[in-house]
Amino acid sequence: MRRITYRQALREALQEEMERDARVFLMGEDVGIFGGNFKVSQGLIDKFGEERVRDTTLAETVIIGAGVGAAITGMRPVCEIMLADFVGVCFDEIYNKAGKWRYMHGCEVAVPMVIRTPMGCRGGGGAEHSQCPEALFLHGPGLKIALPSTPYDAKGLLKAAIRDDDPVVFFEHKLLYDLEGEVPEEEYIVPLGKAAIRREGQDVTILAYSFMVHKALAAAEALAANGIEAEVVDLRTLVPLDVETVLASARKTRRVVIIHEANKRGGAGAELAAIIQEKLFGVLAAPVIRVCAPDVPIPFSPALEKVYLPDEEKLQQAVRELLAK
Amino acid sequence: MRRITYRQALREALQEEMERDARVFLMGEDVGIFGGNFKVSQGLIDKFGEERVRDTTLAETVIIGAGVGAAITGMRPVCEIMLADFVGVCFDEIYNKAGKWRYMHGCEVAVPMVIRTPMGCRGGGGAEHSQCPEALFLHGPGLKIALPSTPYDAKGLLKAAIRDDDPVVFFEHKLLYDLEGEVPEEEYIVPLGKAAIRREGQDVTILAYSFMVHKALAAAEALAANGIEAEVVDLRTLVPLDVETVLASARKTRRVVIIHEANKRGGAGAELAAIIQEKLFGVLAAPVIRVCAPDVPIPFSPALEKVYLPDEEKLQQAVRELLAK
Amino acid sequence: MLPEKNVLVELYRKMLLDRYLEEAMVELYRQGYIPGSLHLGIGHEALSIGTTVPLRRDDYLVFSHRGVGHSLGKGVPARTILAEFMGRATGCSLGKGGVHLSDFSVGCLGISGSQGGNIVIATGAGLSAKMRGTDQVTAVYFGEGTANRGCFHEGINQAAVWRLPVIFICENDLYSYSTHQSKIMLRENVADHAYGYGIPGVVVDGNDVLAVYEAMQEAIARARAGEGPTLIEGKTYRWRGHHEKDPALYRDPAEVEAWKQKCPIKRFELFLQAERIISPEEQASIQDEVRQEVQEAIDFALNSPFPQPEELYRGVYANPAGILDLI
Amino acid sequence: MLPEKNVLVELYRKMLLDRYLEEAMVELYRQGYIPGSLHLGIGHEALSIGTTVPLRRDDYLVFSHRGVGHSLGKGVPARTILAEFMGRATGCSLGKGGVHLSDFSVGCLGISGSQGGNIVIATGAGLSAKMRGTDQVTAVYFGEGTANRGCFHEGINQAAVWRLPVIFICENDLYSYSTHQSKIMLRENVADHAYGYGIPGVVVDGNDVLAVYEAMQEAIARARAGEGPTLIEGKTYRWRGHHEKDPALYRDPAEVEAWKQKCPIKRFELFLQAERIISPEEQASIQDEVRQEVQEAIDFALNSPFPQPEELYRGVYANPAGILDLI
Ligand SMILES: Cc1ncc(C[n+]2csc(CCOP(=O)(O)OP(=O)(O)O)c2C)c(N)n1
Ligand SMILES: Cc1ncc(C[n+]2csc(CCOP(=O)(O)OP(=O)(O)O)c2C)c(N)n1
Ligand SMILES: [Mg+2]
Ligand SMILES: [Mg+2]
Repeated sequence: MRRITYRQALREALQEEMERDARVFLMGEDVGIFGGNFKVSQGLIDKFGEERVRDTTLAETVIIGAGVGAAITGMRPVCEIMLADFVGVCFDEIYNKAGKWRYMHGCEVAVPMVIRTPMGCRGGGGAEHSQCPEALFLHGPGLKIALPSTPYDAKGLLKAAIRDDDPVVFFEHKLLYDLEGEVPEEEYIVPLGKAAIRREGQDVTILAYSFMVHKALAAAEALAANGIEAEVVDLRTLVPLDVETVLASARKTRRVVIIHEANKRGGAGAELAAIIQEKLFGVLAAPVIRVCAPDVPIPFSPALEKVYLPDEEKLQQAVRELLAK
Repeated sequence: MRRITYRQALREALQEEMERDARVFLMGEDVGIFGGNFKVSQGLIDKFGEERVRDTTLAETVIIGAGVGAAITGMRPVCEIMLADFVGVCFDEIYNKAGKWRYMHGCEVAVPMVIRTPMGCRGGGGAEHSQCPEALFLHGPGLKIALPSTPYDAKGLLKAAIRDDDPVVFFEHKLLYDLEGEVPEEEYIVPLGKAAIRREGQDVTILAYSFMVHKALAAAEALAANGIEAEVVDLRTLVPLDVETVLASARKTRRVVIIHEANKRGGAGAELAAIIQEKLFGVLAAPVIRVCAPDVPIPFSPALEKVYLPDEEKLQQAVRELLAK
Repeated sequence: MLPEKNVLVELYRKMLLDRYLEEAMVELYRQGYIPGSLHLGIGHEALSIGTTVPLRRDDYLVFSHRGVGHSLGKGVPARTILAEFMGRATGCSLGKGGVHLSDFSVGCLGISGSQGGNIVIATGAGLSAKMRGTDQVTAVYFGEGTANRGCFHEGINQAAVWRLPVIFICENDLYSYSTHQSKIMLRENVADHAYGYGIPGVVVDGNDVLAVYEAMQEAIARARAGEGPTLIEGKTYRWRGHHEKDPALYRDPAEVEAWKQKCPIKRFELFLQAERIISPEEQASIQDEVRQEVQEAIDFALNSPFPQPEELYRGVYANPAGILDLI
Repeated sequence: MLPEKNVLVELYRKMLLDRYLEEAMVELYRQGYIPGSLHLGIGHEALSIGTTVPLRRDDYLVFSHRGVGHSLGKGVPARTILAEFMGRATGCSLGKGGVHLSDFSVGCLGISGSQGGNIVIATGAGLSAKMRGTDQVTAVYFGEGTANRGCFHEGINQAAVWRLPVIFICENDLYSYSTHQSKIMLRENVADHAYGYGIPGVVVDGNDVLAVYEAMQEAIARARAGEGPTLIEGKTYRWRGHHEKDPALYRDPAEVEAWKQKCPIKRFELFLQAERIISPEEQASIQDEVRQEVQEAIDFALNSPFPQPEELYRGVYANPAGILDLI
């Protein structure tokens, strides 16, 4: 099968959906001629023109607020927030407007919009340019959350998100844009709410999403060399959450380790651990463990960022300790 | 001992700290002559003047942003956000500025500010005027979170928060303002990070904070009538979290139920459950259970709000089911 | 130019309807039928009606917390408005919204609980109309207090740059909650900000429904012609407290009285009489009709059921596939 | 009125220092010594230096992502700036901030990662100075792109109403990232917004350090006298890409070239020579000194250690009591 990058896969998803549905359009800072900060929308303005690939002002409140306004009046906006850290400046618009407008207003109108935003550390971004804020939206009723880890999923999930009638916060990871992977020429969709088992194993389940899926796979390989077979589940979306797949894997291995790049306290791992311990009490052979960043702002210096980030070594270590229990 | 309301207790805390320290001042919408939406600061402008009790513009970004600016230059602002729902419009200022400014800028400057805000349902507030958003800040490094449940704590925690050199998000519950309770005349402080055991029991631990402490106590009384002795732990602050007290109680009862008014998914209960199951694996006799609101926007109609809210019946029910396991 | 008689009558009728309905709500609130906080627009009628009557049914409206008049002006039935405020299943937002009135069949898109959130949403509705190639106009409302929020700046500027068919309407009633305008801005007019955005800024007497109507018509014409947004500021006053539990002691009773003397409805009545546009009999029969409409709305709302418990869980997502397991 | 010679020399010296240091950073970035994205202010020197030199040591500065010049102008040593950008423990923010330069000993309060977040913080610093009864002034910087954000509106309006000693400085370099000013505003000047706030708005040639200096002095005088804020807009241009990985293909090379011809440093040099304020020898020796200072900064930074791993956990809270168990 042909191989393309995560970035190209995203671009194809945008292009195909824009071709398919005239209501789909892009807006955000520098998404036009410039093609977006990470060049995902590069070239689309040539195909679709300035009307459908819109450079906005530097004003995230209006990027998202106008997205909601357009979505409830018949369009299907795909809004780009240049970095996921900036969700804070349009938080009310995402959390309270996009997420709740439908319910508050008679459950009649749909809010079909996608908020694309790149997250994560990539060396020297510091506390306000490296965050993974997905957990904040987990708490928000009405929102869906997608976090693709491969080019295949990037395309399939983005297409599903654009076609979905609900607001989807779509997190892309900066370190994945250049990742190559198999992506078929034919049209396909990856449905929201279906996890993928990236590697089978019976000794321990590792739950991951986005970039950390790759750390999990690396750790699993290394563990396998020591005879430990880890099952790696890529959640793909946090809302809807594929509880069934998660529990099935956990039931099989009886040991679960969650890895995410975001800091631990109040992170998505907390919700996952809370669900699993509740549903599988008495089944698990060990507590559910979280391997995450510590609860500190992300340091700028790469010397500290390395210490900060969860990675395959920390994950392996945690798995080993868990199995030793 | 004399009895005063939660509101009066808060007001006394403000007044005493303003008398004690000229750097302490209030700002927010209508906090001056009007005394604040819930009348907490009523009368303080007469004592301290317009300079120290400042009516701001209707602009939460500047209320918090200016709070940070004042805090890092020698003042100790107490900022009021009229309703906790509006933290969304100044989220970046709280989460990224107040919480991280110190760390990002050389760990030298302190950010001694308090963000007071009323939360919770009180009948007909609807999706954007009733929320309990504490979990969002749990994920934020650098922030502290206080949620007093009694007049005594309201005063003692607010004084501690004002004296603390870190930013504290201070959640008051709307339904508690009129609650009366014992508050000594003498000066005291309730330190941040010390939970209170409100009722002792050996059959089950109920973790609660803010208004839900009272629901927990009511449920505990009703359960006691059926021979079930619940221990009710009032967390008082979520950051710092008194893990020691929580674990000690859980170790004793071996069963834990968490109650909070906020919706379940990604709520503070998830973090609590995740910690407890990890630390007490093999000790617990049952999974940690959460009794929370469902993951839906808060409905306006009181007929639905009642169904929405966790309460003593739902809590009792959950405890009974847990003990039956 | 004076509008046609039927328009004048409609303006009058709707102002009355707004006033009577809101007066009835004062009572219903006192009696406990309306939960939560109730923010009334009594005194604002010339603005809420004068700006909505000239709109088409397919135009969009994004009003704010005093939205009874705007809803009526745009054609939402009094009874579904009232039922909504009373938390009934028959409410225009199914009782789930309360102050979040909506009626998509007449372009009422809803309200933002955080003041000013509606401004950027309106920019999006305007963008949508423009992109779909319709000539629909969007009108959005906010107080002079709310004009201090950042979304005012972001929403208007983006609409200006994209020349969107959005009309930004500031209902300046001198107070935001307890706070007098003099404490929140140095200039006299919110409309003075239009200068910085390079769009027209218009100040009108917000108690003169004809002046309001005219300013709105001009703004609509500009918007439909693709000439972009207008910022209209109407100077008015709210008669009641910020909400129905606020005795508004921060205002001088003389100030309130003086503004009541400038009642927009009384003023319009005098005009209609002086110009002999409607006869005393016509006026009386309009009043009767409107009173009856309000009474019917009250009966309807009082007799409406509350939502069923299951309604709580319904409608969070348009596509709930895979979601329910988490509730 | 022409400033004293020592001031002129300081302006010149610091503009040069800024330029040389940033030029050195181009190289260091290319060599991989500076991680992350690097946003340089080459071309902006007249603004960054012309507005900071007239400030007192105890005045506050809240600059933005192109803050090298501002830091130098306010007195942060070149070496701690460079060490910070290189993530070293000796950096002015201990290597934890990177672009978040700070030096509280000279009033540099830090930067906001979300553009414009600094504007409301500056309002607070101004409030603090006023409440403490000092006559400290706060200067805050943002680009014309950032002026589109809501905090611009909220911060300036509140400062205006409270008459705070804050100077809002827009460094208009025509582009926000790839986006030309014509796509984000209808008017020619960001300073035109001052009208709506009822404060002075001043447009200066941002490549003329003396004009900048003079405008700043007036604004400082107003601020210290308790007359409130000023909005200053300097028109300038950045020579390099938005950051060092941006080839800035969205700009016409002729446009870039034309602006390079207007180099603020060259222009000031010509002035100083024409007016015989400094001799060619003085100039050469200043250049040498500055070059040496930059070289020393480079040596210092390159020889500085990276932070120890434990530093990661240190300093999140000023009062960490009870916290550590969660890390
Ligand atoms: C972001 C936000 N902050 C505060 C509030 C609470 N609040 C509701 S209305 C209001 C005053 C609004 O004043 P103005 O905009 O002048 O409108 P008016 O009530 O006078 O019609 C306030 C403070 C809110 N709803 N949203
Ligand atoms: C809230 C927010 N949105 C987007 C960004 C990303 N960003 C950083 S600088 C910049 C452009 C700023 O342009 P301008 O304000 O004109 O300043 P200049 O870079 O030209 O000096 C953008 C979009 C950001 N840091 N913060
Ligand atoms: Mg008002
Ligand atoms: Mg610029």
